[in-house]
Amino acid sequence: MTEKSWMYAVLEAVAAEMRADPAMTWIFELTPPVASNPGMPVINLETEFGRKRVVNTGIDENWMVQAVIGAGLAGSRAATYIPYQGACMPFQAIQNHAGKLRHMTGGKASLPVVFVMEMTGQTPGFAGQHSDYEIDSYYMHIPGVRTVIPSTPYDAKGMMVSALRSPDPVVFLYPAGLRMLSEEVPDDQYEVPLDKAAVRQEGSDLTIVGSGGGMPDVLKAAKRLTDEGMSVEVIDLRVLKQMDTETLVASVAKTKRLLAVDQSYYTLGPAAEVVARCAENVEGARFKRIAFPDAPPPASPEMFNWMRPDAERVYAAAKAMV
Amino acid sequence: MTEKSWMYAVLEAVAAEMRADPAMTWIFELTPPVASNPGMPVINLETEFGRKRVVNTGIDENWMVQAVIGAGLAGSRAATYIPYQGACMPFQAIQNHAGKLRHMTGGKASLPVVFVMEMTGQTPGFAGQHSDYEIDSYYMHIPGVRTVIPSTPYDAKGMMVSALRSPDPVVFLYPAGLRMLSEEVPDDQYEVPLDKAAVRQEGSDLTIVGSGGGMPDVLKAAKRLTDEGMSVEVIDLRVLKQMDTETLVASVAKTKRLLAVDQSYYTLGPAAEVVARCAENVEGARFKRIAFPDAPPPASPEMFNWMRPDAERVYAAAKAMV
Amino acid sequence: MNSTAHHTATEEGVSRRGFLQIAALAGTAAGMASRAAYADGQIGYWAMDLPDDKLKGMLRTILRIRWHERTMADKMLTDSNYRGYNHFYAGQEAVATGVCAALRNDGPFDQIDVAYSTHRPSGHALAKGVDMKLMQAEMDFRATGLNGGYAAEMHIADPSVGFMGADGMIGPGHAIATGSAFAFRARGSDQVSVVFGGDGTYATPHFHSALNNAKLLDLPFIYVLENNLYHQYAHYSYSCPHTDIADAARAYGIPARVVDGQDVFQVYNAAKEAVDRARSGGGPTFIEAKTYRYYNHWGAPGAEAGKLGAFGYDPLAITSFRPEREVRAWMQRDPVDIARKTLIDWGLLDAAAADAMEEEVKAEVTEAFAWAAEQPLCKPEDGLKNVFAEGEVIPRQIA
Amino acid sequence: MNSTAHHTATEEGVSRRGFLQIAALAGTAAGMASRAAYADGQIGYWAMDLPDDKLKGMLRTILRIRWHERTMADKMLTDSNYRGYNHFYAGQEAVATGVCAALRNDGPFDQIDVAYSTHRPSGHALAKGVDMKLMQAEMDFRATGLNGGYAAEMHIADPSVGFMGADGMIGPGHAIATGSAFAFRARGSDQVSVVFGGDGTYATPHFHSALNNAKLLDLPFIYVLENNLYHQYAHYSYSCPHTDIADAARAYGIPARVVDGQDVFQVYNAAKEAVDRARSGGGPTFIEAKTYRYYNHWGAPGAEAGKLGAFGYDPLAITSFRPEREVRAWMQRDPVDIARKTLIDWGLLDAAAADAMEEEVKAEVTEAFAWAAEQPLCKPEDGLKNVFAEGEVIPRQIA
Ligand SMILES: Cc1ncc(C[n+]2csc(CCOP(=O)(O)OP(=O)(O)O)c2C)c(N)n1
Ligand SMILES: Cc1ncc(C[n+]2csc(CCOP(=O)(O)OP(=O)(O)O)c2C)c(N)n1
Ligand SMILES: [Mg+2]
Ligand SMILES: [Mg+2]
Repeated sequence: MTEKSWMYAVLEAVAAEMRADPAMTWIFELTPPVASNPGMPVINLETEFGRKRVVNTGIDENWMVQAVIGAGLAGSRAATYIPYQGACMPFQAIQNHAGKLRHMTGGKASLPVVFVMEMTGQTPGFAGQHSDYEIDSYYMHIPGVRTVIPSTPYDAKGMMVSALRSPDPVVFLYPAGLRMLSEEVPDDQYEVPLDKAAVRQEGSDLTIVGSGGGMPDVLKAAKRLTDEGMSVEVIDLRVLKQMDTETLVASVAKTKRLLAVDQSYYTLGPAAEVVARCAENVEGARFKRIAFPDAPPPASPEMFNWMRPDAERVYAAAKAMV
Repeated sequence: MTEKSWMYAVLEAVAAEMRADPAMTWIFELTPPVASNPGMPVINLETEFGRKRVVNTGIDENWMVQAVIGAGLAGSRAATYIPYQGACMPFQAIQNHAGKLRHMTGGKASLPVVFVMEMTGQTPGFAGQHSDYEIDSYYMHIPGVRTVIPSTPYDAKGMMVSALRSPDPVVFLYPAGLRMLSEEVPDDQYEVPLDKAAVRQEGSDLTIVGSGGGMPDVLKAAKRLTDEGMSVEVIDLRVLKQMDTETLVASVAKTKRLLAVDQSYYTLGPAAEVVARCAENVEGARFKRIAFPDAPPPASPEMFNWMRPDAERVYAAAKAMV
Repeated sequence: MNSTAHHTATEEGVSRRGFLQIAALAGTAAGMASRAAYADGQIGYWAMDLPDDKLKGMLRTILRIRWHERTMADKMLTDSNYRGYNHFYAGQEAVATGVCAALRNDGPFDQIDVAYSTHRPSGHALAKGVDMKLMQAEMDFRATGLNGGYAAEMHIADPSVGFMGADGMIGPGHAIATGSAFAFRARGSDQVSVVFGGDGTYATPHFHSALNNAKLLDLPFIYVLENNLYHQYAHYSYSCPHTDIADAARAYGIPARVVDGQDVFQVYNAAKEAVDRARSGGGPTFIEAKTYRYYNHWGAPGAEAGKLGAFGYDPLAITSFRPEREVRAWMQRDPVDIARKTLIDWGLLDAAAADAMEEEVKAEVTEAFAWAAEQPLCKPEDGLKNVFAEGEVIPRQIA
Repeated sequence: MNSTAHHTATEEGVSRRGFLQIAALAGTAAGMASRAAYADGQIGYWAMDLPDDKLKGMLRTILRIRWHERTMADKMLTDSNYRGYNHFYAGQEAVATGVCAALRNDGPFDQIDVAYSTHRPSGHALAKGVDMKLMQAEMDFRATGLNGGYAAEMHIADPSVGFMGADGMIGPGHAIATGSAFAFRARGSDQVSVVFGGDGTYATPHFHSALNNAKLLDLPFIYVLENNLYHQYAHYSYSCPHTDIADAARAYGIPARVVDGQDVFQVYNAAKEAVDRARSGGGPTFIEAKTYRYYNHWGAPGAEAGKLGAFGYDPLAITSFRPEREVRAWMQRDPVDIARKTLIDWGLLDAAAADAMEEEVKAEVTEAFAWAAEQPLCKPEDGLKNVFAEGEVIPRQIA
């Protein structure tokens, strides 16, 4: 057990699976599968497993995803790391092929594959195409893929192990804004389920639901609210498809107040689904969402930072509800 | 004023705009821009405007959309008709370019373009990739495009005129299941706004919200409910982005019961946004969604028809609520 | 030399080449073979060396595909209870047959070659070894069909024979097929991945992705482009600046052949060369088969029960029809006739034996359709299965 | 012949060709021009015929780009208040300059040529005529910047000079640029659409789409591929099987040229030929300019204030660095030097005049940075504007 970064924890999971399965492959483009961590051996999939299994391609994310689909159909476990700039290039291949093949073939096709989809670090200054945080929604509506969005290194490793071992295709969202997070992560392989939300903090006055890159801000706001005496329940979605309705509904049935927070755009962000599921199942509760406005992220840090639903915004929204 | 089909009404709008603007272009692939209607002249954009302006391309929907973006940036109004099979091929171009260019350039780029996106006819038997009804969600989360989904020939013509005259890029969803609908449609050009839902029927017991290809079933169910004495308010969304919150909230504030119906998959279908907006703004109401389950459409008519939220399902859901 | 004598000879292992020397003496060997059969001087005439049963098996496969097509067309035109639809393959049978004859079609899944198909899959499926009865039940939406009624024509798949599936989309299949080839190379297998695609695939962005990556990574990948001159209702010159699409592949440094797609043996020769190259680590090959479909793009409009082919009006074409004379001209060079005549020339069978084979095939097809029609329909609730490997999704259409 | 005399001659309209005859007598005309300048025998040496001010303007443009780059690098390395970032273009200046010199850069929007840029846009922008001050304010996120602070480097755009915009994505820009060319042809305009792209664009699916459709529709489209050998941290041989990417374009039947991207006049010659072809309805052209960037992919890691170029360590490269010797070797063939020496050879200016021009440019750049730094920051709420042509979106981050 050592304190590890998100990426180190994830590549540790991948390397162990690749050692155990000589057929497994990894395709990357500009992000070499390399990670280091103080006191730990450097992980470098390319040098460890060689260029037949670990391939550095040209700028063609659509091919990367389709190659992984083809490898999976041929019986090889396979994964690819798609940089955020290309995260919607392979959209059709996941929507119309990966997500449908098992069902369309009446169960004859199996896709033991993982698409690691980087999400931007939401770095101010990069503007429209490099600071956006929107792909959670697109990849959440697709049936037949398990879309997950771990927000801690521990979950990231455990969910990567589960994803690689799953016979279902997994869209593994990596909010790159979390790259600096680190925490204690076991050295051995372990699984975190691909269908359970996590209750990060229990409480009875208000349920706050967030996910992925938004979690640090949600937790920060919750801490401040708790310090001020509010009893806040915090849920980290972790899984977008299939969303864990039970955990959400149980919480809102208790607190009767739901604040759902998205870093994604407001319209049809994951929070819309969170609110809708709870509204269908809990009567007499109050509901509120905050999210990035329905506008692309502008370059100027002044504009961009003002538009993010950050800890301050979460805090204010919670205060307005309780 | 003549009774016209959906496609005739739409191409009538397009032809008139192209006559008035010699720079305007149309790109198609397998669906020639041709329509006929009893007692009316045949419309054929290709023969009327020639192959320099009206182009039949190869199977490359991504290029078709990008070509239209480039034409728009160069100052030419342009439109393309994307067949349903290719409706997600150009997803990235609309998501990362069409929808963002005006904002990313601080208003310097203008895109007076229309992407007609065919949605399947949901014909039973065609299975996974040819009977699905899912793109409304994908194109609804994108900021900066106006995503509309007219459900009648009258609205289709009027919204096409507005779309072609709009300086904003418009994703114009065409649920091909409506191709047999016809109604009285004026011969002259007229505009239907790109930001207003339509109240199809007023009532006080229950609000039913539907859109696009689902409207005929919603109206059929509403008629039966009305005949049986229920006072049903029916709203046709018409516009997915930007969604007309006001009309929705006013209705639910009155009826205190909302049934939102999607032909799209349940998770993060447009109905999630409908419920979420109303739940945020109306207290003490009851909410329910029905939708296609989170599964691709199977081929067998027995399975497929059972899974569709048809008039019977809408009726039953309404009865369960009131 | 009569067919019985010949049959015995084959069983005794007389090679095709050996036989041909005899046939050549009789002066008929190449007489009725297709015009273009020897056109490409560099290509080895591998079919000559095949055992008789393999050669006759190719004719039988062509006939099986053909009669499946014709029976289906007749069903669609005459039986109002019949619900299946089809993208007809008739006219192109020699391509699927010649290619699959060069592949490894049985054995454990991790040793067989795989083939990816298109929206026009029935010929590829039968050639690759898919069971006709199961396939037909699937096309008729039956619970006991090949894919339990989930797939119907456009998504039939049977990985157990390496038939990786039809695909209703144009483009992605090619890139996906390179992914299987990538997996084979990564795990040190000598399997080969083949994709069938039409001339319509040329314009797709995936064309570039598939060829470029196959070349860069030297993948055991074979792109079989069936150039039947039309993508839906547009001639391929609307979407492609090349006369031979093979030239586009050559630009990547990929060996490419243009073959007469109506002559199964010429197709086989090119496929055999490609498979040998791929298995030995020599990388990808592109084969362009010039061919033609006898029916319209989809379904049976313009066809007549009991007759082969469809002419003229197709409501889906709206404004553009293939010239009837073009269809009839291509039907003069029919893959069934060419294969049959070649085998008769070569003395493998006589007309009577060929007729007998055709009758056997017809009976088999009739039986397959009859069997399929008796199969149970699907249970509605099963639509919620197979979304994920385990469990079912929730019936959200129900309040 | 001294520079003053020459200056007068130009004002009097002596053509370049005329001047060259004199220069040739002096035996120096081609002496110092780049090695490859005349390599492609078929290409006309159009630059010879240009008026002096145009030729000197090219040197000035190169210098403006170069000093903008250097000043920016120094700012990033020394001024902690400076917030701009950059994908440096230094080393490639001759490409943008030579191409844009062949374009129509002012006039009404419906008559000028358009150029689409990349994630590495500053050189293209300045060469196309974008105002340096406004651009610099934009790069520094100012409300009065070229794009009001919404764009910053990766999305700067100024349609009024035909600079259609930087684009942070690799691939789509090329297809979009063909769309503008399509519009020009459809409306009967003689405008030309140019796209700049790196070697990295070759592997994108859009490469095929752009070239195929440009050829099929004979579009007035020019693809300028700046092959600087690397896409991010990978050599182009990782993504492309060709030595000359131009060969890929030739396969479509598109005329293609490989030029020395360090020699502005050679680039100009190829561009002039391409523009003439496009304007006269002759269709697309592909130009591959072999070139090199002096800095790392992004930002200024490895650079030193006051010095040109960056060597070695780049944290983003993780495991793969460009060899320092390769960088230094390319810096020996610097586009500034080549342009300057050629013009001196040709007698357009002497070293003193060239130095004076460089000083003028430096002053201009310094002033642009100073002006930009004084501009107001953006108002946060303005982020809600410009989503649609009219109105604002709702601030959903606020409860
Ligand atoms: C991405 C995509 N766009 C459009 C279609 C509609 N479509 C189905 S088949 C077809 C033509 C295919 O032509 P070709 O590849 O030549 O095959 P053929 O039908 O001739 O066998 C088209 C355009 C599709 N299936 N997928
Ligand atoms: C679709 C997409 N994938 C990945 C990236 C990340 N990316 C930014 S620049 C770049 C390399 C581009 O190389 P090249 O085209 O040669 O241009 P250069 O940087 O050399 O000027 C990459 C991969 C991107 N911007 N877009
Ligand atoms: Mg075809
Ligand atoms: Mg490069």
